[in-house]
Amino acid sequence: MYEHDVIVVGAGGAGLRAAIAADEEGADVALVTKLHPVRSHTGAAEGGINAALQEGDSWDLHAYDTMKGSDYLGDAPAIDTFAKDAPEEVIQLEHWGMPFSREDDGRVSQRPFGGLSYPRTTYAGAETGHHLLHTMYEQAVKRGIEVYDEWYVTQLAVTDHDDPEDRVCHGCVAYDIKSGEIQGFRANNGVILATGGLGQAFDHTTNAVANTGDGCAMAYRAGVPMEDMEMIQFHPTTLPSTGVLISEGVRGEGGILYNDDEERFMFEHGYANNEGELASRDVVARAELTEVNEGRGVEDEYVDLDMRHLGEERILDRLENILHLAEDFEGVDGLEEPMPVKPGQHYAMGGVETDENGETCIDGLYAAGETACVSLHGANRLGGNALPELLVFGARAGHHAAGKDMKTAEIQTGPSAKSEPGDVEPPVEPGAIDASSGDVAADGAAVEPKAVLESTVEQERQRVETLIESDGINHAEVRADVQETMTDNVNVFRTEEGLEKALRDLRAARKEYENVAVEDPSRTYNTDLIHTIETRNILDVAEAITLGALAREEFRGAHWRAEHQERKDEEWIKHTMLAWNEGQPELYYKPVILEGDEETYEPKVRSY
Amino acid sequence: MAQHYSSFDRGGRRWLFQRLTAVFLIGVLAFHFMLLHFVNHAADITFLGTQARMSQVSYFATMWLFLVTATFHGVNGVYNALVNQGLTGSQKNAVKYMLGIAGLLLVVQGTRVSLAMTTLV
Amino acid sequence: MSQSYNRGTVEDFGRWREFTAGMWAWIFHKFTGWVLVGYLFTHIAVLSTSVGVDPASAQAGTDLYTSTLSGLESLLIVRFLEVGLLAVAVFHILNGIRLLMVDLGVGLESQDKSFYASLVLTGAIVVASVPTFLGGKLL
Amino acid sequence: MSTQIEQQETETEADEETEPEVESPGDRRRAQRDERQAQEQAQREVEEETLDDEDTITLKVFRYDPEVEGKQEPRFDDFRVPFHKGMTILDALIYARDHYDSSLTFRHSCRQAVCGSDALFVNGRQRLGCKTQISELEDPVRIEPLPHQEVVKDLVVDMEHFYDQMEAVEPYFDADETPDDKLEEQRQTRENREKVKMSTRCIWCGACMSSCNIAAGDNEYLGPAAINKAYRFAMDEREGENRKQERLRIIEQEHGVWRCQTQFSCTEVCPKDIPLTEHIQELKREAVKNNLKFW
Ligand SMILES: Cc1cc2nc3c(=O)[nH]c(=O)nc-3n(C[C@H](O)[C@H](O)[C@H](O)COP(=O)(O)OP(=O)(O)OC[C@H]3O[C@@H](n4cnc5c(N)ncnc54)[C@H](O)[C@@H]3O)c2cc1C
Ligand code: HEM
Ligand code: SF4
Ligand code: F3S
Ligand code: FES
Repeated sequence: MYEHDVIVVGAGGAGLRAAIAADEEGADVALVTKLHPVRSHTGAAEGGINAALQEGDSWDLHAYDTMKGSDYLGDAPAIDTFAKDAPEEVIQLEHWGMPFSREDDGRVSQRPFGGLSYPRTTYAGAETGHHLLHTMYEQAVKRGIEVYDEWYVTQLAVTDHDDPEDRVCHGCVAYDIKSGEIQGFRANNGVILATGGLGQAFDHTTNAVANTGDGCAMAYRAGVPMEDMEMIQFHPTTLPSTGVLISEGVRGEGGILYNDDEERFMFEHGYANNEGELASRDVVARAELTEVNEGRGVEDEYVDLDMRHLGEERILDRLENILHLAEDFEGVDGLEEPMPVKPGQHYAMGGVETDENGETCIDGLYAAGETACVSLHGANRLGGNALPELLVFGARAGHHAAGKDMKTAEIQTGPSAKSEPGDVEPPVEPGAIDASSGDVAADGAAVEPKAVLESTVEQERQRVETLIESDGINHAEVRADVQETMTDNVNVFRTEEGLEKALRDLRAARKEYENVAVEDPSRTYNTDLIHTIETRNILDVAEAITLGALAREEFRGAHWRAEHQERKDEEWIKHTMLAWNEGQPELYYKPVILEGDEETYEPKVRSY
Repeated sequence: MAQHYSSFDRGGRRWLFQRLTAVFLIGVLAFHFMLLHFVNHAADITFLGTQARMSQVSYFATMWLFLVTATFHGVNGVYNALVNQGLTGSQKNAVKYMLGIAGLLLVVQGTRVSLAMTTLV
Repeated sequence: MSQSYNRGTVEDFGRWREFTAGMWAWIFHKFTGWVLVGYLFTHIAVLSTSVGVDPASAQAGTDLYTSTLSGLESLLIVRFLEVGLLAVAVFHILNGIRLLMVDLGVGLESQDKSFYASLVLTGAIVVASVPTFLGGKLL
Repeated sequence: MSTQIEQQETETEADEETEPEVESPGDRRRAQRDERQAQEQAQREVEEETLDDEDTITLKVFRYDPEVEGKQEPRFDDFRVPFHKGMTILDALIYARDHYDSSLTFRHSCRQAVCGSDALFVNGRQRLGCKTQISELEDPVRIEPLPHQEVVKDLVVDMEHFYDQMEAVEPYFDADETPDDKLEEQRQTRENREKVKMSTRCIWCGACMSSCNIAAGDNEYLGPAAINKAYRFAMDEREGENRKQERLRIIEQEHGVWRCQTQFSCTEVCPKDIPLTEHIQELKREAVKNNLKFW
């Protein structure tokens, strides 16, 4: 067993920031991560980091934009904290040596970004995330922070109390991928989940193969509610075969979308008569899919993004990296032919419910980054707001876990904060197939830290043993089934029928999963085993997304429902919350907080 | 980590000398080849001819410098090559001294030879 | 510290295919360098015959130095070896110049082309000087 | 086709014949699975027959597992994978793993050349699996783990040594002094950012290190990636002169820049097009200049 004050699970931007913060407070902190830190998906972010740095700009403008972008599903205390802390965090990064793009006077450059009322996006070329990730990893090295890399965290060690809010998290259990060793990690002060996105619930995503929603699923099963899981952002221009992102810059520069009939459908089919290709992400994504659904897609799958008319010179000058992406990942020469694009899953606005200090309702359990939902992004994330979120809330969680005195959070967490019972009627039973099958993290009578940890380790040893020893089907089939139904039914377009179908398919997949086994008998670098465990997490997360989507009967932000075409402010300015409830998921609602300390936000029509 | 790089041997100077000697050698070696194979055919070399050339101060000096730089360049080159092959510890030291002595002997013998060729002294 | 895992023939096989211009240049430069040092030592050894030559025999052209040199030059094999030496020296010089440029950071993008150029030029110079080397009287 | 899967299938079938009576849930599952596998096998055969050579690609993949019998001796397995336009080496490996042999092991994550997990030795050269189009390669495509590193299993190599070398150059920004005001940035000229720009692109894939003959022969050689990392900081004007001196001290150790013999293979294989040799050479000159001061 390993023991540290603070254990940070995941070493992307959020995890690294949290670890550095905890280290600054003098805590003994360790990062446990299934990928070496620099392999985390934060490295893929291209666009930039928002923060109000300049004279004419201010944190409240940033907060206002964020709230408007969230379509009034963000919580004011989270948004205000975020906008206030972001500038210092970004300058902190600069002090750590991040190679930001610069102005002539040597100051950090800022550029305009979608949905922002001021050009406040700092960036480092078109590889902002890469630099952010590496800069922070370097600082972690400088501080000598311990990293357990290629250790896969399989389960949280949480005490067994009936009410999740009475539970305490004492650590986690991890599997050393290289040697197959299973070990308990005892955290004296707290565990911070920073496991990133859940894009692998869909078969077409800009997310990495490692983004399997492990943190969400583990916290969910340990009793922390999932918040606003239905809020998934889809990006309209991703390459069909890999999901690699083609930045909005192409359309910004004048790139045109065509369907198979070579029609400029954004105009010709009236999706956005004013803005055309430059309409907001969700509008374009829906337009593309409509074209494909109506049989006008190229190869029945995608549409074409053409930039040839911009001329070689302009393309080389401003969009050179796009040429490389299209060439390397799709085998297409953007100077010679149009690039195929289709919408892809991009970002999860929802996740593990936390407050402004990153705390969940379970004592000693924190979450930060894309895994978490402080409710900053609400129903729609603005481009450039995720990276500062990693910094702001990563740092806060790290400080808090390490024992720093912080202002008491205004956001209430936990099922007891529920104000309204939920009403969703899934066509099939959701949740665990067999609630007593050890799915619940808190089981056995253990409350004493050591005992909790030991019993969880034992449980995980058993699980791994069973998976390796038994015969069964390969998880890849189950995963493919889940991804397929999610993309077919819980994508950009959501109909009641489709969502119900998805739930039935997910149920079937869960049953299938009962039969999975790991074919590779080796304890050495057994990725088959890791992926099999991940698939289980994908299932839980996918189901939560679908349940939330079925419950929310309105059209808000990224969430579109065929039967409910308008935003319903009277009824739906509330978060959908899902509690695992020992394997029998329970839906409830939590009100959105629109009154901040200094400002109250009035819902307005979201138009750009 | 950093500790196993705490060697005092900083190759910087030897590296630079290797380049500087190379620059010098380009000229001299080419000149040498031209003079003794093309201008004077190698088969026609006689002691007297050699003596005549070697008795000009500038030619003598050039040839002697040629000897010294070539020896340094060659011996240092061999040493680097061996070290790059992963020679370490006492073996490395042994090679270092052996090459050093060989180089020294070569220069000494070369100097004796050149003195024998000249009428300058 | 980790030792390379020995993949036997698999490894060797792959390695050769992977050799690039820069690596060949390195190998050749090494080889020619070694030949040149070797020659330097032999050369001084041969020239040592000049020590203790007495003026009289020198006048007559019968001294050890002159006769050794012309004796060596009369062997065809030595003539061929000399051509080889020339090739080696020319390549070492040309590639040496290339390396010096690289050290100065000049023209790094065309390092492979300059390597091929060194090879071609070496070939040309050697071919051009064959008559001079093999010609001349063999006695 | 990988011979290994077929073997395993026949083995499990044999198992069942010996105990046909008792129908436990496990048996039922196994039966279902076998049925499904049989179907799939049949389907795969049909698929493969209809695939003519133009549409498939053969992968020859290095296999090794210290624990599993039959894999302890390194060997090559063949996989025939349907080809489609835009397919990368990584796509093909994933296909082979998900359809033929789930024990096929390789690192990968981002699929877009930023995480640096999948540097492989493909047809005799270091390449990133996700960034290499199959259409550019000769068939069959031969895939091996990176040379010069210990193989953990199949295509996975031990990266520890590489990480050690990276960390040996103190790879972190450490300015002599930073502004006191938490909201005031350090200034950096555009030229200076341009200067370090390429060097900051490294994704720690290890391809360069694996391709370098010198690094292969000398385990202590810092290697191109680490030296490039040192360059990134030594050339960053924000750090200040003191720190730069310390950085030069590190890279001009015996196993530092002097080891580089300008073989250029690092520069050639770097998937991020970092001019590694150029950076190493510049540091050599920088170090010499620095030493000259003390003469
Ligand atoms: C292509 C792309 C472009 C983007 N562009 C922008 C942009 O321009 N601006 C912006 O603000 N945002 C952008 N985003 C969003 C933003 O990059 C992400 O939301 C953010 O990087 C997530 O960071 P993270 O630290 O939460 O997770 P990640 O960086 O994904 O890190 C997750 C970490 O958790 C570890 N982990 C996961 N599961 C386990 C487990 N079970 N056990 C142990 N460790 C585990 C992983 O190893 C990894 O280290 C973009 C996203 C994508 C995909
Ligand atoms: C005529 C011009 C010459 C030039 C321009 C030249 C250039 C160079 C250079 C630049 C190197 C360094 C290679 C490196 O460290 O990366 C080198 C190495 C070497 N040179 Fe020369 N050189 C010349 C003549 C000679 C001569 C006359 C000799 C023989 C005495 C010689 C013997 C060597 C040897 C042995 C090496 C080391 C090779 C190795 O790395 O194994 N060189 N040369
Ligand atoms: S320098 Fe290039 S090849 Fe080397 S590790 Fe970095 S990205 Fe990979
Ligand atoms: S391959 Fe090696 S020798 Fe130098 S130029 Fe690159 S580090
Ligand atoms: S999968 Fe990330 S670099 Fe190839």
